[in-house]
Amino acid sequence: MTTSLPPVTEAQAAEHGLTPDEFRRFCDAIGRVPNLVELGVCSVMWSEHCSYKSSRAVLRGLPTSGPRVLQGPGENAGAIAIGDGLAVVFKIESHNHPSYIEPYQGAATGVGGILRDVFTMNARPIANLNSLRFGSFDHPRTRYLVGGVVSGIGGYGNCVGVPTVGGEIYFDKGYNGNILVNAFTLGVARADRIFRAKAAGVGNPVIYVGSKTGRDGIHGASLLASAEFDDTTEEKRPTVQVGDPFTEKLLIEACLELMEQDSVVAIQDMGAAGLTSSSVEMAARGGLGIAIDLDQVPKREAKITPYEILLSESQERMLIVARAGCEQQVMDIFTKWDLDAAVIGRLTDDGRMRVSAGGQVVVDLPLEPLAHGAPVYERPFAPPANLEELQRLDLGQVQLPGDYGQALLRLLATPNIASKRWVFRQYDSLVGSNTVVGPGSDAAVLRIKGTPRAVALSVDCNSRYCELDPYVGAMTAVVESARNVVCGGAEPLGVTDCLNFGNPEKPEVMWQFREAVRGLRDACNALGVPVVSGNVSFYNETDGRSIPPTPTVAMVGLLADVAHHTTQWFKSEGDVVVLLGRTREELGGSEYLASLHDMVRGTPPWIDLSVEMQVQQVCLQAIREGIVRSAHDCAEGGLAVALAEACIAGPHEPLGAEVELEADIRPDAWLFGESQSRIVLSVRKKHVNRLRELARGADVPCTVLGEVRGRRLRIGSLIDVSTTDLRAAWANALAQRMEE
Amino acid sequence: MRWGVVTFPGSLDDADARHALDALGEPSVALWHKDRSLHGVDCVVLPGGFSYGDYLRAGALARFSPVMESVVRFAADGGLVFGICNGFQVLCESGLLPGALIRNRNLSFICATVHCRVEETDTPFTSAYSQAAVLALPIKHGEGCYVADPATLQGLEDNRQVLLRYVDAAGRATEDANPNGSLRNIAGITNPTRNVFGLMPHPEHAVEALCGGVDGAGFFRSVRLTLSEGLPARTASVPPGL
Amino acid sequence: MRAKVYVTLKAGVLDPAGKAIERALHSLGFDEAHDVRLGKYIELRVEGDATQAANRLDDMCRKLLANGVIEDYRFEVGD
Amino acid sequence: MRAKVYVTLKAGVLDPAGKAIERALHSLGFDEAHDVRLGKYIELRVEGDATQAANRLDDMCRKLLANGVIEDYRFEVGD
Ligand SMILES: Nc1ncnc2c1ncn2[C@@H]1O[C@H](COP(=O)(O)OP(=O)(O)O)[C@@H](O)[C@H]1O
Ligand SMILES: [Mg+2]
Repeated sequence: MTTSLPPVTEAQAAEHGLTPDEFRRFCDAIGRVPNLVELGVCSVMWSEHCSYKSSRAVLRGLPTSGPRVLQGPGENAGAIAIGDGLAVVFKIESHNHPSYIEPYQGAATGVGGILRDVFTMNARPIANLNSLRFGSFDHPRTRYLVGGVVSGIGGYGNCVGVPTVGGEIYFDKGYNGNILVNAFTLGVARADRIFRAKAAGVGNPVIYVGSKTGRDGIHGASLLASAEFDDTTEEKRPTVQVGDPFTEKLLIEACLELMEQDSVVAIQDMGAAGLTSSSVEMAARGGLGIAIDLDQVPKREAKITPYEILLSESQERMLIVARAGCEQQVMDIFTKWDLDAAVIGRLTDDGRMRVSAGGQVVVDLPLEPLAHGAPVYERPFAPPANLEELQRLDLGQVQLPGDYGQALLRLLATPNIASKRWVFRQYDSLVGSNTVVGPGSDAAVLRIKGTPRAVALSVDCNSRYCELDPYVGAMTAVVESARNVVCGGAEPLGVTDCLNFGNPEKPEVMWQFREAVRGLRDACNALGVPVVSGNVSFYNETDGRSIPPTPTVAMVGLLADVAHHTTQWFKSEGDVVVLLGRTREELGGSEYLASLHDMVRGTPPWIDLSVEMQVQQVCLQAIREGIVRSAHDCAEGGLAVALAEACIAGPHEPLGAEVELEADIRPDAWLFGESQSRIVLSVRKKHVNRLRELARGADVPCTVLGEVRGRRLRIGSLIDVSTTDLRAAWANALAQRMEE
Repeated sequence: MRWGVVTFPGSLDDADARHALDALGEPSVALWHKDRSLHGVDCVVLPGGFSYGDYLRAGALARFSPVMESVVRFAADGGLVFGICNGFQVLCESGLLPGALIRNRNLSFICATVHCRVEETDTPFTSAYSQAAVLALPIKHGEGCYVADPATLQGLEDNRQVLLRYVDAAGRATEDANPNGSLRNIAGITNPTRNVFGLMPHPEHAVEALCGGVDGAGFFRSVRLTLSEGLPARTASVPPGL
Repeated sequence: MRAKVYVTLKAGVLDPAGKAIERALHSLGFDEAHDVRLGKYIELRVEGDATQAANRLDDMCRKLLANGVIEDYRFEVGD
Repeated sequence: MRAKVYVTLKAGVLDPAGKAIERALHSLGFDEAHDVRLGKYIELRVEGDATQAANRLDDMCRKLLANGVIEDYRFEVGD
């Protein structure tokens, strides 16, 4: 059986982004030349975004299993058991290209998309994070993009009723022409009630719910995310998808209510490549076929074509396979929530996707090649030519600061280190009443109502490290996010990652990618945390220039007892300030070199994974024994910045500290170097010895640095600055940059 | 006594309000926007959120829900109505409270903890507080700038209908302490008969030490006290000059 | 028939958005722009004849499209 | 001289607000209202003569007042 539409030409295939080989491969797989609608379906299913054809082979190396893992990669999101019969369901996803084209809507629909990935598994979303990368502030578009993206994330998240409790934001000229917007959602589900997108039951109805279908984002995510930017971007521009968070809120409530019954067999959101990918993937996972009648699809505009309906990326839509006979139950719930719902097809047993419109068959394809037939590429790889040059760093050429206090103040005011309040005060971080620690500390902490437990969340990636050494940089992303979660009082549970890279067809980008994945793998193995979900975003480049490799890692941790939640700021005078971990003479890739010496070179701080583990375990043990008053990891800006943040980052009046400086290394390295595996703790005097014991037991270096006291930060004879000045430099810098 | 918390399409803090009441040991039921019955509750809470997406104007579309007909009648009979954030906006849009709430002065959504001063304690909603008490309460809104014409403002002041003002930690109603540009730092007001109350801050997010502190609990306790004293809310202290 | 509704802020009501736009215009070098006020422009299709439609539109504006406390409205019916 | 700018969503671009307003109108019994689209209406005062002003306004719209990705604009100069 075939369709009555004419076959396409190789030229049309090329316009759809298929290489001649890929086109031939597809024709062979289906035994004929596809028609235009079929070509559209193939082009999105075989796009990098949907098929992972360049990354699949490499990703196989990641650890994805563990005793608590209920769902690893491959479903809409990952799931991990947290006890009491509950599970956390989470994932991170990129919306980079759409956000560059229309920052507000691009970011907003990014949030909407990741929410659907989570609640489609019958998890109620309780927290959002976001990881953002923008160009430098001297680039003309940066302010516009930052403003649009941040208000878009807020505009959607605030209106849909899921708190945005954390994230990260960095500025680097490497993102001038290609920003990154990665959105993360975590939901809570009953472990025994997790729904999946695996169709079953021949004859079962396929039900479309949510917003009507319009021409939005045809070839949006799927093709855009697979096409570099250049001057012709304007022409390639699809109708921008506009988000409707109000409808999404209704969709969440309706879907969760529906999944309380047992009328749902499988459910999946219509994300990138909309109706096509959701129907193909659900049917293929179940080894069945699917027949769809496009005439039944709720439409926003009359003149929309079958091709457009199948490829539309209209937001706030879900596809449900229900038990035959339950149609009315489903309809009733969506009517209650004022949402459209329509039976648009049925499952078949012939392993084919059959789509009709106006009584005519427009698609008749075998599902297997669509879902799994895309080529898997082992792309060539080679380190960037300039890498060795980049890694060379002669500290002899680096002048010591004349005034270390001024240096600290300047660092605190750099956009990458300054307070991110300007960003997160635009986000509702409270709705849901689970937020125990909101944005502004190392990790966000959310209680799990009805249990003593809580989860801690952090998202991290230092792309400067990744540029200098993607292997070490990716390891750092894992261990820093874990360290943040530990500082919040939690045991790291699992990871979701968003791998943002340039054009994989370039050997140096592919090398960066492979190295980064190797780093993720080694670090996750060492910490014993599985990767349960993730996302790859390639082709992040403009006019041939790739972004710095950015493997963003979101870590989810568990607190057995919410009472253990800990924050980064000092609590009271007289407490003793202690450093866990060792400070080495490492300045490579530091914010200090970049901001004060305008140098991005050297090798990033080395990580000894076993030492990292020990440091984290000592910190966590101490927190669980209730002797830790504050915990803050040393990240960008090093020890001095960590100490300063502990003084000023709290909600209350700043507290000062008096700290001994015993630098057996360059003082700027001791103060501003970014050696890994270090945590600044404050404890009561009477608990110092217990902390020492714990550290000795794990032979972790444990140095008493000084004491929380007064209203100035004094570090040896080098730094003596009032907390008022520290806070002034740090608190408003970002707002000022935005208003300039 | 029993509380009723309304759920409009797009209500977000409705579950939070019920959770807070729970934490305070207050029984509550959910009220559905399509259902005209108030199920015999003694105080109706209009919760925070983005009812109907807050499209057109915040609170503008919710006021036409069937349940609001009953709420308006309930209020006219002296029933206690407690509007939080979006609920406050709905109350202004439906004319149960004077004035309007427009976009924040800085045009962006603000989520922060602010200080508010209790201006009047002879009302069913604030009787548990001491006069001029300074509370730390969370706000989270994009359209919380309270405006009204000069005559209305004067009327509010003369009748002591301003129940809550944005202040600094020391209790001074300064310009810097005003997060959204509200005229006269107004954060919450009541109607002339003092049985309808609207405020932009979120007391339901400030009833537990673990999450947001406990400064908001007094509003709910006040209502409990008022109603358990058994006086019909109507006669609960009608201000002089009315 | 097509109808257009213009909703504007009453004189005297603060218009932070209008102010912000004016500031932005000036920073872009459009110094000649003054008294910027931001309002709403609603397009819709209505049935019935012009006078009928006009009455109904007036009703729509008073009941929903404009908030009499802060906004004025104006509308046009037919093209 | 006075100027008026009308900013509307491009055809085909989803208008959640318009959709919600239309629903509300129907629930209020205004069943005759269809295709409701919500746009912006900007009033301002500009200096210079009409043709000059027109050019400048066009500039303002492209640079700031309208978001060319999803919005169209139209303006009138002089009263
Ligand atoms: N885009 C963002 N959205 C929400 N919160 C953010 C964002 N960027 C940073 N934050 C918050 O600001 C604080 C500081 O961020 P960061 O310096 O990345 O922390 P760390 O260095 O400990 O990972 C964190 O609490 C983080 O959650
Ligand atoms: Mg960080």
